[in-house]
Amino acid sequence: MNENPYFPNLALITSIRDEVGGDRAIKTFQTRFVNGNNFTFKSGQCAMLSVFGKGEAMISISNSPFTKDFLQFSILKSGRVTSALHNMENGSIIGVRGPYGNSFPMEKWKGRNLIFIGGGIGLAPLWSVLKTALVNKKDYGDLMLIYGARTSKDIVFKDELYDLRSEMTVHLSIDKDESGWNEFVGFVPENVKSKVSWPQNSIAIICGPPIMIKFVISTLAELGFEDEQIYTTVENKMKCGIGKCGRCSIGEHYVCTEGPVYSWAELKKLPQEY
Amino acid sequence: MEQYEPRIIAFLCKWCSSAGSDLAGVSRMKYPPNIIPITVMCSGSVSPLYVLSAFRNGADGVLISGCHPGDCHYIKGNFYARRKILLLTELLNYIGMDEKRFKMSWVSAAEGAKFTELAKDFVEEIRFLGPQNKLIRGN
Amino acid sequence: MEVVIQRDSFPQLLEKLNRYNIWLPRKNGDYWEFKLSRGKESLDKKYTNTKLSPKKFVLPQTETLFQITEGENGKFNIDEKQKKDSLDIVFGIRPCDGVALSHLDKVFLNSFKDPYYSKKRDNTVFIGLACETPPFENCSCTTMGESPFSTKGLDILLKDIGDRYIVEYITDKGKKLFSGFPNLFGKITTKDKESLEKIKKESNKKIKKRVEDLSETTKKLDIMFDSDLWFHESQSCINCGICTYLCPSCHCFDINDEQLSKKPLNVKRVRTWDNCQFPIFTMHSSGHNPRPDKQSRYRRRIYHKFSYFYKTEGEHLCTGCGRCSNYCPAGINIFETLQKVAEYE
Amino acid sequence: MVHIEDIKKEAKRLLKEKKIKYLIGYKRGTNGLTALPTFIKEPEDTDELIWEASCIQNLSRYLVEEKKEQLKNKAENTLPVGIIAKACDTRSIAVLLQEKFLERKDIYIIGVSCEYGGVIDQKKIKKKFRGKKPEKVIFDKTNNLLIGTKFGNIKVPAEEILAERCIECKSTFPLLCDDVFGENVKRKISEHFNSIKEIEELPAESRWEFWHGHLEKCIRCFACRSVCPMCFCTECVVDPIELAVTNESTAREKAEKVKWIERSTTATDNIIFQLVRTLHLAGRCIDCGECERVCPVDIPIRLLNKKMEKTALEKFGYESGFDINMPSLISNFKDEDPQDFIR
Repeated sequence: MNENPYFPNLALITSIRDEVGGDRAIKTFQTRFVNGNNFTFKSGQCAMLSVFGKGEAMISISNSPFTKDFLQFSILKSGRVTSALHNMENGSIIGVRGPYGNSFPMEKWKGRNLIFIGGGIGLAPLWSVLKTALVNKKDYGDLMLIYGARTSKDIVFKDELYDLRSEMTVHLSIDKDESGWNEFVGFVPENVKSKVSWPQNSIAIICGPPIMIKFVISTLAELGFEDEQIYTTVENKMKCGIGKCGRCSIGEHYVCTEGPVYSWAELKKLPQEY
Repeated sequence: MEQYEPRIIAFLCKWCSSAGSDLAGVSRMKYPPNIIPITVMCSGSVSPLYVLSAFRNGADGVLISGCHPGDCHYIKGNFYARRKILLLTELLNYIGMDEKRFKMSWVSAAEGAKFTELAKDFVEEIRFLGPQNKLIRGN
Repeated sequence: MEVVIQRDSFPQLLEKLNRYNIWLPRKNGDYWEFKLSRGKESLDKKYTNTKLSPKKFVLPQTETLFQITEGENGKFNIDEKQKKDSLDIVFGIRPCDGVALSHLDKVFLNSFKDPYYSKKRDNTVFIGLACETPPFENCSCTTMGESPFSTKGLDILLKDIGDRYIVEYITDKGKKLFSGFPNLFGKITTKDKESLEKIKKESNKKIKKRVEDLSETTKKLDIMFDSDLWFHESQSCINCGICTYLCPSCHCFDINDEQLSKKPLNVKRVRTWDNCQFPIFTMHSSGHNPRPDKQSRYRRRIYHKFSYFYKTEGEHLCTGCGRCSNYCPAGINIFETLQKVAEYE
Repeated sequence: MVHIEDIKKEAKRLLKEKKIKYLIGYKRGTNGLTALPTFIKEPEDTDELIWEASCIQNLSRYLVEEKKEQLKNKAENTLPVGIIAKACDTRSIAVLLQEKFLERKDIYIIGVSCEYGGVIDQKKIKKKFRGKKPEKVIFDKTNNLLIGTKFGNIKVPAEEILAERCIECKSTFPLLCDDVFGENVKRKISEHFNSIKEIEELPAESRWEFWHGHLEKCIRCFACRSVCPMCFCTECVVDPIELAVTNESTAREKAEKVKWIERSTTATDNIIFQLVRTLHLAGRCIDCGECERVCPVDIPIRLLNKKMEKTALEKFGYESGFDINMPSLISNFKDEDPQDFIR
């Protein structure tokens, strides 16, 4: 790997899967470096993807570190770079640098129940930690996923979610009722309230839009979760990824280096600028 | 030595000037290939920013052409253009850009000959001036 | 180590160094800036300080990181442009700006060493010029715990004692630069030392301390994030970038791709200065903005300089040069804000 | 003569009777002679108001900020905002009203006539009074200024320290006022458009050198844009990303935003930025000179706008800032508009 931290390593897109269509389309990409092996990373870390001519975007890695032959990114079409990524084909070349940021403290969680709570594209960062937990299933207590999307069409990883039910509890929700939907209807925090009843010895890991995170945290607090039992990932705009350019800062932290994973106990102490 | 070939961006209104240039084409009146036409809906829709952007991207000259006064498909678009373009002309001249590099004309759908003549003159004028090197991007 | 050079010998020194790029402060209209030397010159006695800080020597406003070109069948070639190998010598850095260089070092040379910054830093010799009088009314290095004779961040410091300069070598790089021409330099005498002491004392006296106790400010910042002081202090702010672009310590930047041609793709990845006072600085792609108003942006600037940086690096990210306050279109004075924070109850 | 005590009294009354939400005015600066903007809510704070030749800023920019905040928060404006405005400042308010960006009922204008004077140019003062700190500037009726310093009064011809725009001022008396202080007097120091004559007479190549040399220095701090009351767009062509993004903006809108210029501060892109700004201000700029005053690298931006002002007047008989019912320069035309430049 190049010593220059700004240097994008060339990577080949090896697979593209459509998750969600429409205006807010989501696709899942797998990439492999052109020269040499993938970098090693931990669950929760991010990578800076470049589309040459368009720029860079920080995306969380959504596969488990145990799958070593590719890096996986699930990307919501949102701006200049992500739109360009959505226009790419199998075999296209992009730039990847990283991995950046801290990771989920999975060692610390051993012996605890894990509750994953996600909304929309927020399932992507959770997916990596969830898959890792499944590999070492015996290290943890009960596993549960609570995931919500706007409509049934906006649910990502549909097939995999179906398969997942054989290994752990999965609760899905959509915002408004649809015919043929026989799971929870309503917002994620409400679903959390109705499904979670065992704060003791549990860890809740949240990822989703900022407003959802906020409400889920207060719901969990009501249910009796301690601040140290709640983890979330924070997203801010990033450019350098290495704690210099200044824009992802929250207080004295740079999300790209000290974040993106925070326990609510830690995040609470920082200014709420995210 | 190879002859210098100027590049001229021409913003032509769809209803008159663009049709005029087409007429020149089908009538076998040859106008120089140095003119790169861009059809716009109306000369009034040409933002001064388009002109600056054309220069920035390497145009040696820029032409804006619309319908004759009174003939505008949108009634008065070309009158608005007239004001805007005069302001732009004065400003470009004021900062020392060669005013000859920027032109406006009225060409109707029937004036293929006028368009051809105009294009030829403009190309020769720019050929004489040489490449535009003042507003080139990256400089 | 200290030696002495006669003021009259200064042009000769420049001549001996002429194979390098020599930058001297020169007046451009109403303000001073660093310009390439035209040969035999002296340091202008009237020189105050440059309006734009010398950070451009190590962090230029616009800098190409590398160029990406598309080769055959979709392959890309990335050319890391690092052409700078020649030595730049900058004369007339005021000690406050030297201190700022030491701040930038902390940002760019720590973990994830920045190769562009580091190369420029290595290939530039910064020669300071101590202030016998504060150049501006808002000068206040002493507030920040520095002095008009500070040597931080510099390679050499010149101290003007009238008809001669006392030359203090700070780094080996500085020492090496002048080592080739010993006959231009003399030994420092007791008299020189005495006049220096006198000037130093005078100079320190002339600089007003603008904040009584800065440690109090830093302490108070911990408890006043939600204070309405930020609203009042920033009410006249107009969201321009003067304070940060002129600041010698501010270093936030942006990275963008600039297309030179589409097919085959030819792109420059460019780093440019950016600015925490612009609303778009922190705006997410969704339109959500963590710092949506000028009050939170102004607060960010003060906190970054006097609380956050202090927590992580043990120093204030401010040198007291006063540029932000001298040139603020709305007349916002950073020292007044700091004093108000210190007095906050 | 304008007496500050009268202004204070009126301001106090307005605040006491809750006629205005708050007052934007000037207070004593801490950094030399320049006055600072102040925002007064409480009647008793009106004592800090000042009125003198150092009240340089065009405070109507803050009306624009207030309006933008309101639009963002979708708040109803209940009380008008009071503002102390010089003649030129009222002309900028007039343009904002003409363009329907502001509503007349939302502002309360306390106009102050500059009478025989105007405001000082800080740079000129600095040069003229090197070492001596001017403390007070008084105008007499003979185009001379009396400058009070520690060393006594000094008499200086107006053009030596007045801001350039004041020397060329069309009228020193404010318009559209709810209250007005000072007299309506005629005074003339210099011909209109005198300042751009010198440049206009240069040969084209020298004009290019002049402007290229200046605009090359631009550091894109956007202070000119930020200080300008007419630059109220939520989105500017030079911004690298769209500012007007909301939750509803589609990815396509965001991705396809045209990059007219790059963020690199190349001379070409600096020039295009300033040209676009100048054109956008044609027929709108009322020559308050703020852009030039704030420019940290001393680009004579005012002279660009002045050229457009001159063109508008000479070619279209249009003058901005005097009539709020007139259609604006480029949203209008006349049959007899010049067209001899068109082939």
